[in-house]
Amino acid sequence: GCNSSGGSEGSNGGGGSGKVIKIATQTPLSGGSATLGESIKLGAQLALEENKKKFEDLGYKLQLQPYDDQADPKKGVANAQLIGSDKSILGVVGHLNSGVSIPSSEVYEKYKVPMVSPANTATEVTDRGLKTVNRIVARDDFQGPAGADFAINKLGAKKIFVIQDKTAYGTGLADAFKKAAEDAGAEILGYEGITVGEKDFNGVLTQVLSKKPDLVFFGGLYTEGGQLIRQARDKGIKIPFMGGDGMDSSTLVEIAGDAVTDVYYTSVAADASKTTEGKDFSSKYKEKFNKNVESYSAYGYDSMSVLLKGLEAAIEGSDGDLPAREKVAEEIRKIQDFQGVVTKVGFDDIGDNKFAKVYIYKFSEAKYPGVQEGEISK
Amino acid sequence: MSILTVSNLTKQFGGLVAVNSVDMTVEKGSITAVIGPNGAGKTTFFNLITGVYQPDNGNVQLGSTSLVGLKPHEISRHGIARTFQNIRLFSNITVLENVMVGLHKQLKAGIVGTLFQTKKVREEEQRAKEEAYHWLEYVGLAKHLNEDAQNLSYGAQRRLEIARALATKPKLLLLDEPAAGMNPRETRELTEFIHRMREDLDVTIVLIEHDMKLVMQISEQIFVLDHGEKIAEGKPAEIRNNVKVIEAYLGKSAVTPA
Amino acid sequence: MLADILQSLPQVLVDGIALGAIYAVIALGYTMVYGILELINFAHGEIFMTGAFIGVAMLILMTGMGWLAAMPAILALILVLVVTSILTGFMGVGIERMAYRPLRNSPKLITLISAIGVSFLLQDLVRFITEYKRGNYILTGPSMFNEQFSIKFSSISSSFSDAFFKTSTLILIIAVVIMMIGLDFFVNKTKWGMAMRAVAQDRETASLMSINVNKVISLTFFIGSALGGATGVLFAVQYGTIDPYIGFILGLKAFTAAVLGGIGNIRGAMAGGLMLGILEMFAAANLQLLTGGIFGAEYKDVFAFAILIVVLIFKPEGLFGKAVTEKV
Amino acid sequence: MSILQLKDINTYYGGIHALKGISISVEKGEIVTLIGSNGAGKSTTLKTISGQVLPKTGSVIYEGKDISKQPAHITAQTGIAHVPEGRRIFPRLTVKENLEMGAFIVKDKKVIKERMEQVFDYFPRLRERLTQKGGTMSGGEQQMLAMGRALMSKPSLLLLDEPSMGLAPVIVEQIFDIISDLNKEGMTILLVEQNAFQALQIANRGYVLQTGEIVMAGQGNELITNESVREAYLA
Amino acid sequence: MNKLTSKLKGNKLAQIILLVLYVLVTSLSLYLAQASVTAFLLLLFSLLLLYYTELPDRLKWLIAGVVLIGVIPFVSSTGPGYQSYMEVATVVGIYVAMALGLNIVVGLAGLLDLGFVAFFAIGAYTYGIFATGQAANFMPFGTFPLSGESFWIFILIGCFVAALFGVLLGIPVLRVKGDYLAIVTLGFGEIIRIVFNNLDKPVNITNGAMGLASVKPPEIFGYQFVYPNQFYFIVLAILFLVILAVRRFEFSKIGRSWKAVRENEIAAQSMGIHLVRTKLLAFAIGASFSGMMGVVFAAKQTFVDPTSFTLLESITILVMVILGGMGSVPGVILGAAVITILNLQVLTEVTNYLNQLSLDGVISFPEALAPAKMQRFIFGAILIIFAIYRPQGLIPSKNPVFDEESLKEGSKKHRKEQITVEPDKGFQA
Ligand SMILES: Nc1ncnc2c1ncn2[C@@H]1O[C@H](COP(=O)(O)OP(=O)(O)OP(=O)(O)O)[C@@H](O)[C@H]1O
Ligand SMILES: Nc1ncnc2c1ncn2[C@@H]1O[C@H](COP(=O)(O)OP(=O)(O)OP(=O)(O)O)[C@@H](O)[C@H]1O
Ligand SMILES: CC(C)C[C@H](N)C(=O)O
Ligand SMILES: [Mg+2]
Ligand SMILES: [Mg+2]
Repeated sequence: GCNSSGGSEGSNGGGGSGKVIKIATQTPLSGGSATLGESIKLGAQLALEENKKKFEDLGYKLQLQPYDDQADPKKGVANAQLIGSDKSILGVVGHLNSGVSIPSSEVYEKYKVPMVSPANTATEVTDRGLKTVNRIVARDDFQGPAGADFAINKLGAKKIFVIQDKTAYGTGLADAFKKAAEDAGAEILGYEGITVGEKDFNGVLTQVLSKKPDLVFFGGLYTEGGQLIRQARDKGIKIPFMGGDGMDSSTLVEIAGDAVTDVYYTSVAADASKTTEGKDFSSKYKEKFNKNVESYSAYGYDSMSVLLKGLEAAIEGSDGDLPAREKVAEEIRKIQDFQGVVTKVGFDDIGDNKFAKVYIYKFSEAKYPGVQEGEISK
Repeated sequence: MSILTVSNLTKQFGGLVAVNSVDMTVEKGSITAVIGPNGAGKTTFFNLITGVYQPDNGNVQLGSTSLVGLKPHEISRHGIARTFQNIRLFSNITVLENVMVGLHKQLKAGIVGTLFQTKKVREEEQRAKEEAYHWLEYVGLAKHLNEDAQNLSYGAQRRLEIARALATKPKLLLLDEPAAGMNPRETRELTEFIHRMREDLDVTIVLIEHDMKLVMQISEQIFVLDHGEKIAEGKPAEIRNNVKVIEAYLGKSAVTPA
Repeated sequence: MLADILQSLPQVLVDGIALGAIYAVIALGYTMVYGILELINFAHGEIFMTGAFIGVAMLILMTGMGWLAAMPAILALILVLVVTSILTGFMGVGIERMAYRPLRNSPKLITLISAIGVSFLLQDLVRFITEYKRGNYILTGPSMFNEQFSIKFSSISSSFSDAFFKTSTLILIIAVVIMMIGLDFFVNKTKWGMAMRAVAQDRETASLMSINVNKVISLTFFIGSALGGATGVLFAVQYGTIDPYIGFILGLKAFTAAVLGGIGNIRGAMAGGLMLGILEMFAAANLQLLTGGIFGAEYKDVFAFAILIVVLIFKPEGLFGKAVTEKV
Repeated sequence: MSILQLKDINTYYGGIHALKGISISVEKGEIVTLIGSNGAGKSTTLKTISGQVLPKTGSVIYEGKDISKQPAHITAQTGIAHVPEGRRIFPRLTVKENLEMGAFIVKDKKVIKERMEQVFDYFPRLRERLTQKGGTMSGGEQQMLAMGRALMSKPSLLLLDEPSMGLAPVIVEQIFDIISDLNKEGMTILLVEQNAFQALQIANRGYVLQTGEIVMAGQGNELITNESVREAYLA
Repeated sequence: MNKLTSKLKGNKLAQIILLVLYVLVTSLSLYLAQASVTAFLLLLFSLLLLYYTELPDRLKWLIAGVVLIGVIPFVSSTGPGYQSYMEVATVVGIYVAMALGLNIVVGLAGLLDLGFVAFFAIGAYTYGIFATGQAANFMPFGTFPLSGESFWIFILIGCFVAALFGVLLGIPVLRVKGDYLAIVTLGFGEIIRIVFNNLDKPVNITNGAMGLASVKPPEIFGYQFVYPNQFYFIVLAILFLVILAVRRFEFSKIGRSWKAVRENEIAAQSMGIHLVRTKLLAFAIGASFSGMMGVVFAAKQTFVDPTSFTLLESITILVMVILGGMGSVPGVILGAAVITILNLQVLTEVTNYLNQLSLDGVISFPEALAPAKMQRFIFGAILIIFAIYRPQGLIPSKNPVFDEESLKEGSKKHRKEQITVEPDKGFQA
């Protein structure tokens, strides 16, 4: 088509000590999952600040530009427009929620702004084949089956009840799980939806009670998950529960209390405390922000690092000008073996990380994080 | 020739029979009064005629068409207009617009015409304004045309209700206590006005009123309701001397009017 | 299919009544304020939510000081209920003073805007305080009354299953019943109750009857908000976890319940609340069965709203509302 | 001694100057009537006395006390009962409850019962309709209820705003009889009427109001015979 | 100051000069200081000033047109803020149209509607389903997605489908009144949202919670509309038509019957107004504006999912109407603009700014009080303040003023036509 917005590259504010390059983060900084969103932002901030020096030497001034998507697609898109039209922004780290990523990335694609997601698992994020969209974590069609495999083969579940929260993420994960479980020969006794924001899930649990499955899988986030588990236990439902990366939060344990025992969850985030790089990162993070790392802090960090690596490559040969966004996106997609603090990164042709892994944890007491039970790579 | 024929009209509210088998015939072009004690069922009777309430039994006939089962707006289209005992104006719109609403059913503009403001629609609208203004002149409210209806004084509001009713070009006009809240002089003016309406507009008038001076002066026929039943009908002179009516309604003093 | 439904019915009823009881008391707050000011007090859900936070904060505090262990739990709960309802009661009075009273003679709907404003304000205020103090605004209280019971419906007839519930459910239901009976008595049998109804219908004339209108309105807000706050505490005990946004969804449902019962009508609010709770629970548990798997629990609100709409079509004044045919 | 005195009252509705320096006095045991055409300010005068609107300047002295800044509900407790224009009964309270509202400050149930009986003596129709909702009563019935409700507080000063409006002649007659009776029993009455002739007949004194000002005052029978009053209001 | 305003009053030339001067200054400052939100807002403010001038209506429209079509896009076009300003303006336009639609229902016809966003959703999904591959799931014929050229027809289709739903909603709803109506419409809104969220089974119509991605952008003669500055003109054109329509309806027989029904149903009926038809028409027309904008929204976002259509959204639109001034077209426009800009631009910009400051270590907030999190608080406070200080709305609705002289002439005709007796003095006290 006819690109009427292009035109004048214009002079950008900047000036002084080289051109300003901004990298945006877009995550929920307010609302229900602000803690996770904040942790991604802080992780990214850390990476950016560590790289400042390097870029200054190249003649650019790096700046972080955090946006709050409020976990709301509409807000995400509106912000994406702002990001797209700010010519000095050359990349985005985000989002937390696939539901926000999917529409926002349509805008990024339009403006050719590369995005690296530290947390999105929904298949549709990359399946649309957008040139600008990348992620460093595993997909739900990897995570779901991994969970199903574990549930059936390790836990011996034959009759499974699936509950999901009717969000883009919850549906995607639950569907993937369900399909894999069915393929593996398990019987799905029920497939039900709950409403986000509500606190009483006894209706659905009554169904669980009367159908007598030997495992319940929940596709959704920890707030509803914790409540669901707690109420199930109150009803005398003692069977194991399982969930996805949405359950990977200390708040789950807070909400569910002792009821959390015998709950399993798959996660796409590695436990940073397992490796020395991870430990270093955690202490740096703690020192700088006076906060403990959350599951996605390090992924925020790694996403930013990958992004900056691509940027660096794009800068080569741009003669002190701002590199074109397309170029940055291309360079990012080209990355094949980047070693981050928690994950190795190599993108395939649609932007998925070939080295992404799924981890399986179990709560055997009311303590976060759970005990790692398995680690699965492609 | 009779214009309104009511037969065996009955309405109950719970156990209370508000209107009980009432028969009534109103002559075309006449002025008729309905009187009776408070709670006798007069207003209810009007409500039954205008479709605000549905009768439990009986028939209301305007000319040769039965009005039973019709909605108020349909009855209005058949040519009956009314005023209300408790004034019901469109309080927050202007006096002129109140009357223009009365012209509603004569205006032909539809959605499309309105959207495109066709010449026809524009002309019609202009005519409507003029006609509404004319009715305001007719009742003496012309200078208030741009005021909100709610800001009019009580008497003026009553007049506006009449103007609005007249705008619908009724064959039959029902007035529910038009003189309430007016002082004797205003009442006298109203009396003249009602007469003039009949002359000018070729309209049949039925009114409910407690002001006996007005009723006796103006009406050709009087019906008396009590406890929902018709207890008397006749010419003013007859009613004035009807013992039942005196006892139930007029009281002793009315026998010797001031 | 019918057998399956019957089987789970006892459980559905118990859960439905518990949830419905909460709807019912919040609905009372809506109904009372509506009855007197014809205002949908959007902030009422937030008052409920604030009550829940105050209650949990107190419980946490008491646990910290070792009081909770030292006194019988039920006594602690009563103490918390009383203190919370007094606090939220005054809060309601304060809100009316500042945000509604100045608008008393303005168009009705503008007060709605003010109410929405108050609602947002409170959400963020509570969020801020909790987050500031605890680093996370999702608050989980000490667990209380968690003993589990079951009623052996199966011994009545084998077509029923047993119903499971916690002590807190029982406490919740008892407390709610007491509140409702008390309120019903107050409004219908006492002079101040009658004054409330009179003020609701015609403020100016009520003042001619020696009634201090402002006082009556304050009283109404006090009672409604106190009930709301107390329900918040009960909610927190029953469900364990609260966040600043619970007021919105619950308030919405409760308001629906109030309308279902006939808004402005106290008994209607109670009945509407219970009915909505049971309906929702029933739908969540059985829609899948009833529709052969086409619609599931996610349609429970559709089901509830559809019933609401149907009820209102046939009885536009709500279940308990009296059809007031306008005297013309 | 004057039970009520209005001194140079000015009352406004927003920008509308409704009462322009009105002075009125009512002696104990009198019936005083205010007449005047639509919008003259009669109702406003009563509202100013009962505290529903506050005068901008001037004072209302009731039994020696200035009550011009006193809110309506306090004034109502001191023995002034106001039967408002348009009746204003509580539509969704029953007849009985409406009457009870009239005796809101009375604590003693027995007293309330007694007074209710007295009201029924005046208005037997109300007894028949005890449980009917006020709003569904006919206009005349509502007027009776409104007066009955006011009597429930055993006022020493009764303000009546067009009590005959919309009533059947026989009831109007009754109402005026009742007003006279009440007065004979010692009640002071300030009566606003469009029905000037009848009002002046039972009144001791009368004031004529015109666009917010008192244009004439005098004995009841004087005013009836006054030429300009006849011209303007009696016709 | 007072002197100045009184001098200005009546002096049209001075008003024009000042206005033009104002537009010039703000335009220039926007042109020069590129990313200045303040300048942008000040420029928009000129439209409000324009409203308050005493210029003839036609001239006002002309000036507004010039500012909206020419000045604003042009002077903001050179800088990096361009697309984001256009985005804000586009969204404002969408909300203005919706608020105007709701204003018909609530402000003119007096029917409180808390589920209005449903019609927006219906419009959005109507286009979304057919402009993605989604329709292929249940349509046995045709090839999907339809091309972007179908967008233009879909504006009309969205308009009609929404209107149809407006009527469908209206039919059952008409029996209930007042706040009962509010809750029924709320229920309707929720039902629509939940159904859209779940209609991925048994047949996948809406793709459920995953939403519809990659909706085809509008296209005409091979020219694609992708960027906000392009959508700006689409929205502007529709908005122009909507305002025109609203104006015409408001002062027509139809508008009067809405107001009559709002003021007093029984009296309206006895004037021959068909209650049901009048209310349904209000629902349908109100809904149709939303439906059209829904289509635009879907095309602009290129993504539709149910989370855009929550109750909060309905409430926000209602806030725009009431805050702006119920029944007042300029008021509602202003209300919608203020709320949208506040939400989208001012609060975001302010929080971004504060965020930047705290990133740079200039100031520090306690975590919980981070500006990003206080948006609701600020919004709530603003609502209360507005409500208390402008209880009639920002621009209260005004009744039309008729010119008595011109009517006097015309009314003579009627006198001759119908009335034989000279009725002049008569019934006047
Ligand atoms: N909607 C209603 N519900 C119950 N009762 C009603 C209703 N409308 C009227 N009534 C009763 O029916 C009777 C007749 O009332 P109606 O209003 O017709 O009397 P009326 O003759 O007009 O009296 P008035 O002269 O006082 O206006 C009254 O007793 C009244 O209480
Ligand atoms: N609430 C109000 N707001 C504004 N103006 C009012 C209000 N009430 C009365 N007025 C105006 O004050 C003036 C006096 O009104 P008032 O009601 O006292 O007259 P009145 O003598 O009782 O007339 P009526 O015989 O019609 O009852 C009138 O011009 C009226 O329009
Ligand atoms: C935080 C996570 C639950 C996010 C989720 N993986 C998503 O894609 O939406
Ligand atoms: Mg009557
Ligand atoms: Mg008066």
